Amino acid sequence: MNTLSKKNSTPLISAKKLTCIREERLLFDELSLEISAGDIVQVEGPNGSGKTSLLRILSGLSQPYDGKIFYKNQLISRCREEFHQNLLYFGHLSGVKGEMTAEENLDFNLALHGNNTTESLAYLANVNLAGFEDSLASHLSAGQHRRIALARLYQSHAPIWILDEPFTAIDKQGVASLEQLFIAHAARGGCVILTTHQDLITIKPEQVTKITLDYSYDSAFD
Amino acid sequence: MQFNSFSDFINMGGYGFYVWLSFGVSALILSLLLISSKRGHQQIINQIAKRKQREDKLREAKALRKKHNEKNEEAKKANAALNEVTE
Amino acid sequence: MWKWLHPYANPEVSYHLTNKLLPWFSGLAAVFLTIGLVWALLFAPADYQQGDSFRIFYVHVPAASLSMGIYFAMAIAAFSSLVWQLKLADASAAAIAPVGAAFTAIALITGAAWGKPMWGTWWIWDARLTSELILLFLYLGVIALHNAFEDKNLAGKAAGILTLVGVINIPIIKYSVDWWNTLHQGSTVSKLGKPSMSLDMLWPFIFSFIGFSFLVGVIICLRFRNEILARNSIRPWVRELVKNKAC
Amino acid sequence: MTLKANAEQATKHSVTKHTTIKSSSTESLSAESVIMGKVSIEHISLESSTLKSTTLESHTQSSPQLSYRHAFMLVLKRDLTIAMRHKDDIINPLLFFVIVVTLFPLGIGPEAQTLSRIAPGIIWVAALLATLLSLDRLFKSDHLDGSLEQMLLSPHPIFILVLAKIFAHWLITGLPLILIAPLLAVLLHLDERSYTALLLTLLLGTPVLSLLGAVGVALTVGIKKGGVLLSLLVLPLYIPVLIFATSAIDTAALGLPYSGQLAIIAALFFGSLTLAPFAVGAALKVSTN
Repeated sequence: MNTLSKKNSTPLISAKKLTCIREERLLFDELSLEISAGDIVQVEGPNGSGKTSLLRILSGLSQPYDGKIFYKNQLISRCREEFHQNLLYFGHLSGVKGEMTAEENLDFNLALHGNNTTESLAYLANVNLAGFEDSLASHLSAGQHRRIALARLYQSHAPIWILDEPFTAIDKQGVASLEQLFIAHAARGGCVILTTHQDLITIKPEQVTKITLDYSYDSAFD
Repeated sequence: MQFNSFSDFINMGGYGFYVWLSFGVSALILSLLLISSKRGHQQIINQIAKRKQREDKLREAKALRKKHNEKNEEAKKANAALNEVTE
Repeated sequence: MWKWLHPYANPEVSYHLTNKLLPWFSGLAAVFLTIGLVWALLFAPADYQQGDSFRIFYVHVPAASLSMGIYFAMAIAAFSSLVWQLKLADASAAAIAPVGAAFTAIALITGAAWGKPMWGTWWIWDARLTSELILLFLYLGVIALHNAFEDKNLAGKAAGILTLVGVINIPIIKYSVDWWNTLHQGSTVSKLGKPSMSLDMLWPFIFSFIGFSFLVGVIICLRFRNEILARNSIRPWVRELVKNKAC
Repeated sequence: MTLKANAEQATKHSVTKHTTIKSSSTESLSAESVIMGKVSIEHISLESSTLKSTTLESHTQSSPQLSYRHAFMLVLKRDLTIAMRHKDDIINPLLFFVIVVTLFPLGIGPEAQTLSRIAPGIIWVAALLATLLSLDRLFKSDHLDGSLEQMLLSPHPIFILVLAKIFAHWLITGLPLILIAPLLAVLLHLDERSYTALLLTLLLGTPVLSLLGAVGVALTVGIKKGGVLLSLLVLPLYIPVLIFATSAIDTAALGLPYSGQLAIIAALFFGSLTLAPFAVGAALKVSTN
């Protein structure tokens, strides 16, 4: 079992006593966690249980109602620049502009996060978008948009990956290769925090730590 | 006392309309605000009570269903056992 | 330095504090307002130029100066909410802005009612009235922005940012309107000069001003109390409270 | 195929993937499918060992790519590219500006004297409204497609990115207004002595409109029907610019010096330039929460 406490090194990202309230509903209360290099963490829970909220809070996009997030034991609000340099967040929205081509989109995304853009064509090929580099993104499908955004994963030097539903609109083959990427990423000292509705195909259960969110009062119907 | 009679007071030296308009509108606005703020308290308390009731119900339903499920499981097990025996 | 504030940052403590303050504020407001307004309406002398219409002054001026003061109070609360992350201060925009808007509206209406007999017209683009009107827009903006958010905590934060932007702009707007007004002096028939107030006029004014201030305190306490409850509805102490008080 | 061979193949591919990146898509895909088919522990460890060459070093100091200027230019270029491929975004506010101004003579009457008296006010109010109309686009589409949250998560300071976006917005909407304003001034019989004043006030004033407007948009970007609300929030803040700009133009028409008003507008510009990006950053954080 891949436990979070086994490693003695400082956790990459940790949270202390997070409380999240949305629309006057308590999603989770006093949630603490530590995620170290090499961890693959899957956040589970029924719809509306706060998976996305948790990921957004961990990435610093949302403020928790209460509690603190640390990057290497430093408050993330104190080291915003360093934390963001080491973070890759992928949300529900792919952040792809329809007015730009696939390559321009990827280049911008890479450059925005301080990465090299010299090899972006190869990354597009990695996500099976070779030949679409010059197409305007508005002519591409939703799944292709997501793949443009995911191509960033191949370049990212950021150790912390926070991925909200990365497999949506991705075909089975793509899912498998992404999973391989996650395993490799964890093996080279990164960590992956993800949510997904699908079952993981190639990542074995013992490689994954699960966080289950089911605190909400209204979850009785699930 | 500046006024000799009540009608003098109402008349306000010819400015009665404007003076009473000002005082009246001010009193109206402030009392409306005061009353709505005061009533908001009970409203919020009732809202919270209602939500609490709903949550209690949901929780009860959940517990009930859990029990039901357990019973079903037991019944299934019993059935299976019975089946084994009969076989 | 700010340690002493901490107990008051606890919602439960401040809820009970407002409950304790309310009767005091209400009593003082009632006493001062009664004395001040009865004095102003019955006993204060009429102005030698403006006659009895001057009695509007006892409502108009407190309302106008409070309307500005309330905005600054709201800005201080917004600042402490954004800088010191005082969660309670998030509730302040919802609690304070409607009160400020009400006083601004009163200042405008009484100003118009005062202006009609003095200037012969309900509205005049006088510098003070114009800035008061813009202040009303600023208040309405804060209220509208607050209402537009579903999440109350976010609403409070957004309204707080707008309040701070507004408070930087208020002096600029006021200055520019004053400047604009002197530039177009022609339209002003007679300005309300600052009358050198006699003591029999000053005292009722002071009393009604203090009375109105306490009334502001009462309404803000009432609204603040509501906001605290609404924002902490899942807390056990609120649940306990609700159990006893719900009907 | 034996397990070992499979693992070897996978290694080879991952090596090619990381040394010669220019592999065609079909090749790398076939590699992926092999990996998918039979995963073994060896494979993972091999993969990881090959990847070790690019171990993740936590970035502690900023790389040269993270300079402020670089980030500014990056966002500016992107926004301009998008605007250029979406030309109606540039043309529509401009058209609105022209139409609003031409409505006034129709509503008031064609007397040259009346028109020239109110021309500064008309042009400036129309400019305010045109800017307001175009503001919505500043953050809205970025918010809807998620690129806004990516910008907030970038290691660059938010105010640089915000400033770049506002500058792009001004280039797209403010600058065309300035260019077309003299034409409208002719239509409204503006006094000839005030043309310079008109252009100078627009040049200094429209950036203020974009900067202050950005605060309003940032506050309302998460709200579904934020359009009307935006005007309620922003228009009161525009009043000082309106007052000083129109007064500068009026003063110029009288042949008097108007540098005082210009200086005040310049002060407003620098004030909003320093403060607005921070307010926008804070507001965006709330809006994307």
